[in-house]
Amino acid sequence: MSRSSRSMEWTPLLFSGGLAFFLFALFAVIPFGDTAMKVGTMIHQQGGELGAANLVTAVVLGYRGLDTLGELAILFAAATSAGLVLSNTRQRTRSIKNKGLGELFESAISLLMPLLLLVGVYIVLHGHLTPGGGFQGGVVIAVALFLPTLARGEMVINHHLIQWIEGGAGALFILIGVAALIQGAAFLQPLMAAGEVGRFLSAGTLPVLYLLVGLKVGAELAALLGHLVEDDEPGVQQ
Amino acid sequence: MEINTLDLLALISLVTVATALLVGGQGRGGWQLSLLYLLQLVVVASMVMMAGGEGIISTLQFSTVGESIGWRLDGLGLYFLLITVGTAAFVSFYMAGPWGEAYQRDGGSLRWLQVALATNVFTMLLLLASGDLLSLFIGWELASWAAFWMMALAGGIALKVALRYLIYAMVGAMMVFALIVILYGQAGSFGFDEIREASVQMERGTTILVLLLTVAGFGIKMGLLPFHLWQAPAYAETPGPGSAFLGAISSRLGLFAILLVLFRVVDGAWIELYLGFMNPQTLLAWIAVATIIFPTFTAMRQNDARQLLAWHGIGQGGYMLLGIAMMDPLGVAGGMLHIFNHATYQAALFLAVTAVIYRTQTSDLNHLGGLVVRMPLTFATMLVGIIGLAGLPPMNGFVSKWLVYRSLLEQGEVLLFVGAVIGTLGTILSVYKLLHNTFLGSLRLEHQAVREVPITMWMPMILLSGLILLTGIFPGVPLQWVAEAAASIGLPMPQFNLGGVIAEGGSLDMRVISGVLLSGFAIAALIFYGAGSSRRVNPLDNYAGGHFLYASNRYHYSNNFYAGLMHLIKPWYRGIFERLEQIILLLLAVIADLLQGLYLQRQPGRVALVVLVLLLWWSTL
Amino acid sequence: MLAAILYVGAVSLLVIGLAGMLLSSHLFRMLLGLVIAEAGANLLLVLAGYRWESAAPIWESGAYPQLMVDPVPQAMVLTAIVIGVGIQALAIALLVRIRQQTGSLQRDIVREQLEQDLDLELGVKLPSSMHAPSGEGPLLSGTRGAGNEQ
Amino acid sequence: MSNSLALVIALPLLAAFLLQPLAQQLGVGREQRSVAIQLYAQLTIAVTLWITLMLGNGVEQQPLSVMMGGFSAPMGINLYLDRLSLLLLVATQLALLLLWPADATPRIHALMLLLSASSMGLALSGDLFNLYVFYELLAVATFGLVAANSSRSAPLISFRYLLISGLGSVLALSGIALIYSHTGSLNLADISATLQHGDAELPLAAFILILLGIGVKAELFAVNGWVPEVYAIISPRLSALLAGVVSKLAVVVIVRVLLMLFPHPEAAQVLLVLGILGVISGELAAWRAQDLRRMLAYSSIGQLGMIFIAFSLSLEFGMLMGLLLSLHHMVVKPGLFMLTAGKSKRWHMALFVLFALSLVGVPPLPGFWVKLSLLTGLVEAGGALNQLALIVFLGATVIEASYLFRVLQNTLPNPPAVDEGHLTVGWNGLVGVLLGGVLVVTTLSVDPVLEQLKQISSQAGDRNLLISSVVTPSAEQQMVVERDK
Repeated sequence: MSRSSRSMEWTPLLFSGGLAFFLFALFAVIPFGDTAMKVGTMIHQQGGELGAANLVTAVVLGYRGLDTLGELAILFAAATSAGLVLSNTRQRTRSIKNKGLGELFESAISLLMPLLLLVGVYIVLHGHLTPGGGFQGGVVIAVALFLPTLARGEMVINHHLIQWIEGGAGALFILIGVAALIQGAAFLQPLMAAGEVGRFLSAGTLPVLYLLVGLKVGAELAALLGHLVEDDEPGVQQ
Repeated sequence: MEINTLDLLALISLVTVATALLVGGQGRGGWQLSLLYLLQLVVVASMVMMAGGEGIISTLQFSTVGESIGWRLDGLGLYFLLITVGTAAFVSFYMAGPWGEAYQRDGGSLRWLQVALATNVFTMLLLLASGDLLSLFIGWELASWAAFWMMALAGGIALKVALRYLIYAMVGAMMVFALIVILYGQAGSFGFDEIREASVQMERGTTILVLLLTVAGFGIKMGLLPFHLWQAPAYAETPGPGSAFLGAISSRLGLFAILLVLFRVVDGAWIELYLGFMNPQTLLAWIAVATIIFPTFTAMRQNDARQLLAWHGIGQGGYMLLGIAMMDPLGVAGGMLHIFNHATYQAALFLAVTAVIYRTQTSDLNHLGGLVVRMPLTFATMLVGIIGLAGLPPMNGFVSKWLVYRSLLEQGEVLLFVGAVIGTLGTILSVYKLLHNTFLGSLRLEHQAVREVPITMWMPMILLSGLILLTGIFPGVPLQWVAEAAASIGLPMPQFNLGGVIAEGGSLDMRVISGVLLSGFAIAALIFYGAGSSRRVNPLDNYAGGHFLYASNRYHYSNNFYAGLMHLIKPWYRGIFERLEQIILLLLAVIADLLQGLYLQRQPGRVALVVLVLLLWWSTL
Repeated sequence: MLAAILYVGAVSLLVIGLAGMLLSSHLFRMLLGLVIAEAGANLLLVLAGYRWESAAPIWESGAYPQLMVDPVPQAMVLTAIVIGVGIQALAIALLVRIRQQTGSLQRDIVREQLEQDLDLELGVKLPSSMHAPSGEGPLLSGTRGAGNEQ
Repeated sequence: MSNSLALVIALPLLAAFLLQPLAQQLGVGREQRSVAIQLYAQLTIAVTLWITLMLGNGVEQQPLSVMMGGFSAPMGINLYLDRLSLLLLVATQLALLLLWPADATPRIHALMLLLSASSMGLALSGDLFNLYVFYELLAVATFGLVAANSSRSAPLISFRYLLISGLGSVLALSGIALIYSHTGSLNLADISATLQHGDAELPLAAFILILLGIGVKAELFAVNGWVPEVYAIISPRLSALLAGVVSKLAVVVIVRVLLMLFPHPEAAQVLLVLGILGVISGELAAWRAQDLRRMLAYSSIGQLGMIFIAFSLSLEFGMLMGLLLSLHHMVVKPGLFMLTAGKSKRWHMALFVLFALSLVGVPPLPGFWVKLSLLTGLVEAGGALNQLALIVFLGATVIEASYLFRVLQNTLPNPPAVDEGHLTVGWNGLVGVLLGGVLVVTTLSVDPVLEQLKQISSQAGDRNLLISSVVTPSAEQQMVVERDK
């Protein structure tokens, strides 16, 4: 990089400073901790309408279910795009060249992996009761699935299966929404009785939805990580 | 529904376009087109006979986007239309024969040329018959684009110069667009009468703006200084007779529109307006004089016959505006009459040059000469044409120029008069160059086998020559049409009769002048032939400075004609307008590259950040 | 005071990320800048839902807390984070590919490569500079050849 | 019945999720499989089109607001179908059907389906954050489609696009945070009702942030650095789709947000200034561009600038003019892009000239009537800013004519980087002819079209109608009562 272009670097810095000033000035106007909590209050008042002990879950899967669907679609789009990018002209060398991390890690991971899976599934299943849920649990599941790949340096990711999981979970999510539609209710309207708040079997279809979200997130992330690992071959240049 | 003559004319014009599409490509088959143009001419002539009053209102009226669009042909439009259709008839007849076949052999498409011609005529009809500002603009745009099409047909360099025309024309069209929406804003309507009513109360600033937009917007098409650069190259590169058509009438449309807007659409109060240094009338006159002088002397510098003629076309436009700007009876008559006269001799000259190109494949004045012995009819046409262009009796150009000069002197505008005379001087010098370098001197070896052009080509030329002479001797006929045109926009006209104008300070009767002149010629011819002392020799049978001349060293110096004069002019003429155009474009290009640089940044987020911070700053102010 | 600290923190994260994105000359670091900026924006979103002396919006001992923080921004942030993750993963995939192709992630190097590739693909004559483009303006040149001599 | 509006978004998503597994199950040959998948995808779009048309019947009188999940207005997410979104929706669906990529891999079909779903979501959603989500979905799908291009520079171009877009989403998210803190709501109609009274400063800043965020897709000045690069490499069909339709969706989202949330003159001024900058920079850059693709890309920036200028004018008039310009551009720009594919033929040139003439505004083509109405309106409105806009419009037209017709000099360019096979070149040409036909038909029926658009824009510009049809008065009152307790 030439000297002259270096000397131009002060503009972004200056304007970043300006941006910081203006943003801070803007947010300083807002009464912190006492914002207009209009919708939040309404949801609070509606109380256990959906039967979810965790109100965030009620928002994520109930009130703003369409957002969640969109977000699943984004993950799906990202995974598909990444697959497209990396498989585009890749030489068909699917084997991974690294030698693994050694005996110690392999053993540790084979111990850790079931535990991680368990934790992941627990977080997913209790999403409607406690902080956590499909995304968080899904990430843990993805990591659990991915660790052996890192440690052993060999493929355990079955892309075929993952495609089925990601596609199927997403499709089921929509189909549950459509099921409500068929019953004459609105799209994505929670079905089944809300049940008693706080119980494991409560909140109608919300736990099911969260399970699907968990599966899908786990599958997508595993697929993404898999794609990246498979393709990380610095030697391949055109 | 009753169809009146205007509808009939439009219909025939459309049929002409369709016919051109069908049979325009067949060389001789294209004569049907000439017939159709003749038919149009007959209709127009019948309208001229019955003209007067309100004009002919087309039964075709639209109402779109809440505005009504209508067409009406009155004296002014009729006058221009007569010239348009007449020229088209000559030109299409000229094209249809052997010239067209040769054109197609060279890879041109005669069909599209014919279609373009017919489209031009139709769009001009739309423009000339416009009944409100909206139809005026529509006609204006369509005519501009049709002209572009005709210019660009040949491709290559022609397309390049046509694109240059396009940009000038678009600048003009956008000014006109601004003009019509401003006038609309004043009156709430596009109708002429409504706007005239509203324009009485126009503010001073608005009036000046309207004047400026009218003269500049329409003036671009007319080639008024400083917007003239596009015209000569564009017309010169238009294929063959097409240049005759465009040169004869296309750029006059600008004048038509200026007349229409300034005298018909807008109230005449603008004439008294004082702009701080002079009144608009004087300013127009000075622009006109500048338009006479600069292009005329540029024409003199040209070494290509078509370029030379095309540059003259710009200069002659100046005479028309100059005459009309005087706004007295003689000036108006002269300026308006010059439109017709110019169309006739310009068409004749372009056709003659096209004939020369047809036979010799070149229009380079440095590579021609002596063709008079091979192409006498073409020579005769060009002779008549340049006499008309130079404004000498007994051709029609003399009449109109005389009227303009007369008006200038009567108004006491001595400086303007001197300017116009300088222009005429340049005209005479340069048209002589044209005639001399093409037809006089010794014939070139490579042109020994050249023959006269076929009848389909020389006939229109001779007919046009006859027209130039006849309307020169009997200017009363076209003056009758001019009178109708002037009446329809409320301009004054002098008394006139068949032979010329009856004015207080001294009348002009071309019958007398021509009679005297022709008898002089007759006497000279009698002496020349009667004395019988002349001897016919071979042009090569000649000697100079004691040397005998052979075919290889020619006694005909056409190369670098007027070298001494050019040397004199050179310090005064550095192509300032060309430079100006270059500078503007360069500036624009620099700005454009800077702006494009915004999109080519290595880190495009920078612009976003800067804009964001500036906007936030502005919002918190 | 707490508000000031929190807002300053969030805004700083956002701006530091943006500045990093604009200043660094390595593509991966540009991406990291984006990640940091996103974190800042997410933080701003969460702060929008904070209430003084409130509990988490979770059913506890038979009722939702009387004073609880706004659950909606939390749900939104959850969504925003996942969206961010997806985009970052895709970005890394793109970076892997760029590195395979050009052997570098230096901004200026790849940018030059990009310009050349584009010009080649689109048929722009290569040694052309901005001052002599192949698609020259019709007004800028060529009119002289038409015999319009000065 | 009206609830099934959600299917317009859900069906393409469902189809996208299931596409890859299904494609794997298809045991037939590669070619047949490709055809089958394309048919499957396009059929999905066709079904959404059918649903849209079926539901669109009644919106002439009363806009349709459908709640997701059956919750009441400010709590849940609503989809809002008025005549404007109906028009956009149908245009999008038709464009998708016409411009669907042929001979693509299953992944590309899936991404196209996601793009479709997000476009429809953008046209319909009545919730600020939901708009953001669909907007991001659109972005990610586009990154993938750009990167999938076989061009060597595709990944880098996609990455640069991603960075700009990421920058935009950070800004938009901060803007949403501001708005949410201020109003405690995300529903557009609800926010609109809240913000009707009150000071302007905070909402204005939020508008600027959201504007620059969403403006990325709308090719708004300052965040449109991606445009020339991306359009230079993607296939003509995708260019046509992105420049013609998707950018208009983003514009309409901006206008919705502007009209509904921030009815302050300052917000319109921001739009005007950025629009003018876009026109000037885009048109001049196009004038200096050296190849057809990038020339059209820059020119599209310029035209979107014009659209922004039009929308920034007074509410009723600006809405109509912006809509007119948008629709015109929606027909012409894809047409021009379609003609960049394949070898140039005589009729290609003729069609190119037709589109160019309309873009420049030559009577009697529709472009002329749009410009005429706009300019007369500007003069009638008066004021310095409007006069500036008038001058910018006229100047831009001259430059447009200059570069568009310069193309005739070199005739149409070489085939693009992506060779779409022999059959599909014919299809591209066919779409071009179809769009040309639309232009001609519109020329012949200017008045009825204008009448329709007038009604559409007057409905879309009615804030009170939006508020009353989304937030039911009873719910509003009920809430107030409960809050008072």
